[in-house]
Amino acid sequence: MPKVLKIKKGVEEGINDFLKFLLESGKVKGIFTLKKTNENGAVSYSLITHLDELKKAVPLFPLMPVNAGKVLSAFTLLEATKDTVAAVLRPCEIRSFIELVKRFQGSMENFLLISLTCGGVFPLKSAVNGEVKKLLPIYWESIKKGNISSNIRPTCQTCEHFIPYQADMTIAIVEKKNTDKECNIFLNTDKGENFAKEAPGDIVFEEMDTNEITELKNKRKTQKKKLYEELGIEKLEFKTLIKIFSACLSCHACSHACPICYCTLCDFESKIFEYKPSSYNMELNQKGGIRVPPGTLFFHIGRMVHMGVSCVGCGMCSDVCPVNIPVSMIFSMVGDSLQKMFEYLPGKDIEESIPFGTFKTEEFAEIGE
Amino acid sequence: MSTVQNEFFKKPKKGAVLHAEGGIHKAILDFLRKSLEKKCFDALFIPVKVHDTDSYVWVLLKDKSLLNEANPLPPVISVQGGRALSTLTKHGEMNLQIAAIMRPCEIRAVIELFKLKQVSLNNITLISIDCPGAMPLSDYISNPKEMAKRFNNLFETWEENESLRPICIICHRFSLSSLLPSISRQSASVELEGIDSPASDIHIGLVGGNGEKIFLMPVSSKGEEILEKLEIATEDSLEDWEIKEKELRDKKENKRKKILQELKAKIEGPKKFVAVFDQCINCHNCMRVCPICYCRQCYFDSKTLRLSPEVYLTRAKERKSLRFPLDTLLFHLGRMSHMVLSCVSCGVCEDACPMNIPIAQVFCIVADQVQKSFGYVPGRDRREPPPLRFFQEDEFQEVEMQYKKTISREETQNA
Amino acid sequence: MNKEYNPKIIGFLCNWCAYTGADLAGVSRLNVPSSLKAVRVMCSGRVNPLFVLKAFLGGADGVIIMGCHPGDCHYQKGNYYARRRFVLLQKVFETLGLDFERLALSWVSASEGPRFARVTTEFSEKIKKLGPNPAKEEIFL
Amino acid sequence: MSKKIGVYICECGPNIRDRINIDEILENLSSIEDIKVVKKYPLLCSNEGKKFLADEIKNEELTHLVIAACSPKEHEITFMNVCEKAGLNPYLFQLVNIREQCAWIISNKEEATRMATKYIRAGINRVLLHKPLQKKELECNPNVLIIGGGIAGIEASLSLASPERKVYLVEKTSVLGGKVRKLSGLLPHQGMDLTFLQKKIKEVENNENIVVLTSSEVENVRGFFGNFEIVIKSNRNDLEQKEIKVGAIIVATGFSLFDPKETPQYGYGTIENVVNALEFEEMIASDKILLKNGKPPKTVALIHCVGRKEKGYCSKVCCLYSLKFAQFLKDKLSDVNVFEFYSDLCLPHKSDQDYFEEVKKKGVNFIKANEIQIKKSNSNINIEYKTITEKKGSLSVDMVVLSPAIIPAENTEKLAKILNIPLDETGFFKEIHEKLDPVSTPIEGIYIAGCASGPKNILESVIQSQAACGKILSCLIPGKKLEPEVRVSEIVEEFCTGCQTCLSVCFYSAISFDEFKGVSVVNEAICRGCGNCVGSCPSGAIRLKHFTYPQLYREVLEALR
Repeated sequence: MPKVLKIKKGVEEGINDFLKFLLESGKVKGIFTLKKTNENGAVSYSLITHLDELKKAVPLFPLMPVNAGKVLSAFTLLEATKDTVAAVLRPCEIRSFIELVKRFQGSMENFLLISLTCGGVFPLKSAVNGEVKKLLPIYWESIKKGNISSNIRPTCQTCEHFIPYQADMTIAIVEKKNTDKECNIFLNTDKGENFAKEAPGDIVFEEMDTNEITELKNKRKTQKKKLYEELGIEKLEFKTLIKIFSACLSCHACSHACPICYCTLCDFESKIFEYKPSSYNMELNQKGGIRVPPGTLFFHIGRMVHMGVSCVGCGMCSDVCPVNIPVSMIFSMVGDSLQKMFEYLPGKDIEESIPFGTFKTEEFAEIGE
Repeated sequence: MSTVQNEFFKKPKKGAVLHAEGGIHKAILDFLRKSLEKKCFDALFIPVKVHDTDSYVWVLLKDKSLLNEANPLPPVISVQGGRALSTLTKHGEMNLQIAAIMRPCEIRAVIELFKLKQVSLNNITLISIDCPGAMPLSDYISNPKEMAKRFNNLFETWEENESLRPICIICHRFSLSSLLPSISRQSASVELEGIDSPASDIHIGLVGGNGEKIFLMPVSSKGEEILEKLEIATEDSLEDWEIKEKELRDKKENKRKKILQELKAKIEGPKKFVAVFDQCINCHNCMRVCPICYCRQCYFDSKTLRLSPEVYLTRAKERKSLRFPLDTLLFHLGRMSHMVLSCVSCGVCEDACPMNIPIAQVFCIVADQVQKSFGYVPGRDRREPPPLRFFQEDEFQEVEMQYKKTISREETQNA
Repeated sequence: MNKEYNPKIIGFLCNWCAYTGADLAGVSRLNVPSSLKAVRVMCSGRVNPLFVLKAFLGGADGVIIMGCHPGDCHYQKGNYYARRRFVLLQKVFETLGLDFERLALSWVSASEGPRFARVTTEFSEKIKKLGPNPAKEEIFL
Repeated sequence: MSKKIGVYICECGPNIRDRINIDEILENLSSIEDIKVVKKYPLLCSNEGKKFLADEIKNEELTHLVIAACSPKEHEITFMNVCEKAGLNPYLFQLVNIREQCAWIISNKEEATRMATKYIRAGINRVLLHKPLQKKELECNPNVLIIGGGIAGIEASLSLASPERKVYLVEKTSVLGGKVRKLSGLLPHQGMDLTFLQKKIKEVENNENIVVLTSSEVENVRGFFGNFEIVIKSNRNDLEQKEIKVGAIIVATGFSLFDPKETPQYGYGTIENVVNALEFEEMIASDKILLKNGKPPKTVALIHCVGRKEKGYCSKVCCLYSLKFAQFLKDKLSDVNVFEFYSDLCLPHKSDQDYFEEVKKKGVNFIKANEIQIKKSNSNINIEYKTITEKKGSLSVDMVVLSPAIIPAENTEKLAKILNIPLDETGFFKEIHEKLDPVSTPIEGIYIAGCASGPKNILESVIQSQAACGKILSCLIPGKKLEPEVRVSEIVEEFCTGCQTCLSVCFYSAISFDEFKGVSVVNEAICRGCGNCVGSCPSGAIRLKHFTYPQLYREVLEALR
């Protein structure tokens, strides 16, 4: 039976106490977590090293200003951190961090990974007009009821991987009804246990409430179907694709917000894919017209080919799209089918090698015969 | 150094007044269609509506039937025309004569990119239009029909309209005047022989036409030739347009002064300035949609800025906490220093910002100041070199530190 | 579909097996559809999915990758990777509702001239049935 | 300098002339810019043809050459040589195949002509993107490392060693001779004499060009064909290490014997007087065929195929040496009964059949049996078995000789890792092709000989080591430089993100990672130019020379015209 650190306080207060303990006790030198940046509810990731600043920390705040996996990668790109640092991440953020580490874009050494059973986050836009503040109470209400909170990002509404995979600790949220009375932190690893020693609250043995979780999973499954239909992507075809991406500015914001797109210079922004006059001429003669900048669909499908197997469906791409293309929904849909095919769940296991780096001689034998 | 002169030369006194029964859009498209038929051009570069959607994309077209869905002046700026034209021509021109029709701010971006060798204009004829502004991209996306309606009303009244983008409300370069070289070109380095170097070749005036007529005027000699070839007589007076344009410009300039003042007050001082950007998530969209930011790989995205975890931790310890992603402000200020002299205030950066940071307006304030002090109006003149490409020995001496005297005094003391 | 329609098919042929097999088909004067335009690569593993995608969006009615039979790769294992990348792209196509039947992968050894002729003919016929690639006309790609 | 392309269409006798309208093509092409000349010629691969081309290149001062003729498989090299002689970089040339894959497969002449035009246009547009590639020359080290001092290794050392070629013979035991040295003798019908081995070992020891390193093992191998760097560790003490440089490696690590203990039904190790073949060989050699109690055996059972089922392959040599044992027993001990329990007889060589008959005549009993169970019964050993006709039988003997399967030598896996060469499913080293290329491995410059690649008799082992030597002697010639492939991959450093995907897909370990720069690096001497890394790189940071993206995509574009 798993060990749980139980703090007799509301979950938000409780986790802050725990973080305070980590920093005070000197068990960690710094804490990566969300911090208020202003009063209308904008938050940003910060590496907090001092208790005063920790007061402004809002680890569970339902916004994702940037995928923290990308942040941790930037933090450890040159080398692993020598001092221990705690990081509070959402499951999809840990997964993207792991995918990046697999690609040598960072190191997990000396990190204490704290995650939560994730209730999803609101679209970034809702932080702009302070709307998010109004939404918060509703959010926690619906989480207590084990429902999908309305107004959270479509991607989150349909996410089935809200239980973290490789976290040392998991803050129980979605499957706990009494989040406003107690804060339950599951200690998944020995590392987690060590760090929880002498922490406020008491260690108990408790199972995670699996029914609640499976229930929510199912709710999200059904929501997925619903949203696919609403967006008209459940049954795609060439014409609909053109339609969906018609508004694309080829600003490539999606790929730059994507934690998996780690390339220094994206293949699709390199000189090699820039049209030369001859290519324009040819296409113009063939079709009588050509869209400029060209290659919108090529970029998006090409990007799927590059990162689809590792897409964790974190939803950042949709959040930053200036023309509201449901990028994330489409990419995670493609990602799902690719990942099923390769029996690969991105970010689940650091040991599992990326489908491109390996193969099985016996697989897909029917193809090519 | 002397400030910008507001007189312009070679502003066409006469042009062709075309009647627009079917609305100005139709009139413009008819003109363009004709120019294709008469083989003045082999192809047009113009925004076209993607079939059964409300999105406009730039299309290089030969096939006239595509003109039916084209819109020379769509309600929004999706991709900035300058950026579009540079993707089309940066690797050299095609063996085609192309006419590109754009908003003034887009034309000016084209000219800046032309100076930066990102656009080739050899086979390109630039046609500019009076611009009533554009709708915010996100508003349009969420409610295209309504926004389109509001936009089209503008053509009669030309009254500024709150649903326009803020940057458009204060735009005083909506017409030809911003596309003509000034007499005192502030360049020592270029010789002025045959100074036929306006930004656009043909201009289409709409102001003062009340949506019933359009004013077609040749600007460059190239433009003249084309109109001749089209057998369009340019004998009509342009007075209606001229007067209304001037009137509107003055009105807008006043408004602009007022609003910029208020805005300035809002952002001045480090605290306020930081507050403006504190929501920035470092997505760099502003840079990616910006026509002037033409670098394949932005310096601020390059890994050269990466440091080791220790450095970050020490930095964090010094200020009790360190925000990630890092250096958001460095990025904006850095980008500013790179492109602000060429900033044409087209506002696409603001349109693209997922956090609704009034970035175009902030850049506009700075651009105003900097460009004034260099007497530079980006994109008004094909031959005017970017200010940092040359210098004059006697300029800006006022900024030099006056240390000589003090030193000499000490010297005398020592003596 | 009218008889005249002769699809445009791109074939990426690996130098050691498929390309030699194709030559053999020629030497033995077999009938190979004129719709196929062969592009020689050293190994099917060289074929980046983006090639295929670009060819497809460029208006190719069909794209076929041909390499050595599994286990016979001149470079040991290249074709296994080729296969992975192929199924990946095919899956993406399938999920996006693009006709993935326009993409094919086939193993042809240096001695299999007849197989080369058969595979290419069958594929060409299949493409004819599918008709022209919609991407050919589309200007808003 | 402006480009001057020469396009030459070969009529190939009637082959192309009759099936393609060459003149029409010449017509179409002449319009293309950059083209200096377009000509046809009866037979370009003929000596006159080659001379004609050479002159054209010189006189027309061509910068690029396109030849439309047969398959590159036929004459690419031929024409590349012509270019080189005529002073044109051979990689600024493109051979367009309008014969095999055009003229010969399309019966309709118009169609074929259209197709040919397309191919040639593609060729022209491609060649414009070609870069001149420079041949590289590598100094190579003629010395050879031979791993394993058995008969195969010894044979190889002797055939390779010469004043300008040092041979390093590494043997992990303290003596040379391998398993053969343990044998009592060869097969009688092959001439019993084993002293040849001693002679050869002497020769090796006296040969100043052979460095014998006994009680040593290969610890690490770096480099590539022509330039391997080897670390050899003494297994007497770990600190004793030796660095040597060689150009090629022969793996002759031989075999081990299957341990009959794994198949308890044979009672090996538990029942007295149950011995394995090698132990019995020693008995014969020392001329002491005795039971534990010192008495000579009265009834001896020779059991074949011990571990064959478990291993799944026939070990080839057991049948014959079991016959040898039988003959020995019969000759040395009067009134001994010998029983051969076999399941299939393997008598591969021409003289073997007679030998078998001869032994049979001596009164040896052959029992085709399976499901053999060996049990202790008071003073004797009891053998229960089932004949192929499912008849149960049992037999009481006082000595049992087992013929265990031949299995890979221990540490074979470790060595395979060190050398980066594959093993097959049976655990032996894998040849590139069992029949057509039996001594080569995927790694150029590393060869296998003898039982390292599977059960073999002495004859076959010797043949193999001589074959391996042949390979080496023919390509690793002292003083001669190596010309590695030039159409190889190269990393574009500014695009490389350091994800190291390429490392994981390269079978030749030609790519390494530069920790300092944080980018991958291709060792052009090892790279074979398959381009698998290019296909795998998401950042487009790898370029395969002569098969670059623009070059290939150009061909695709032309095809879609």
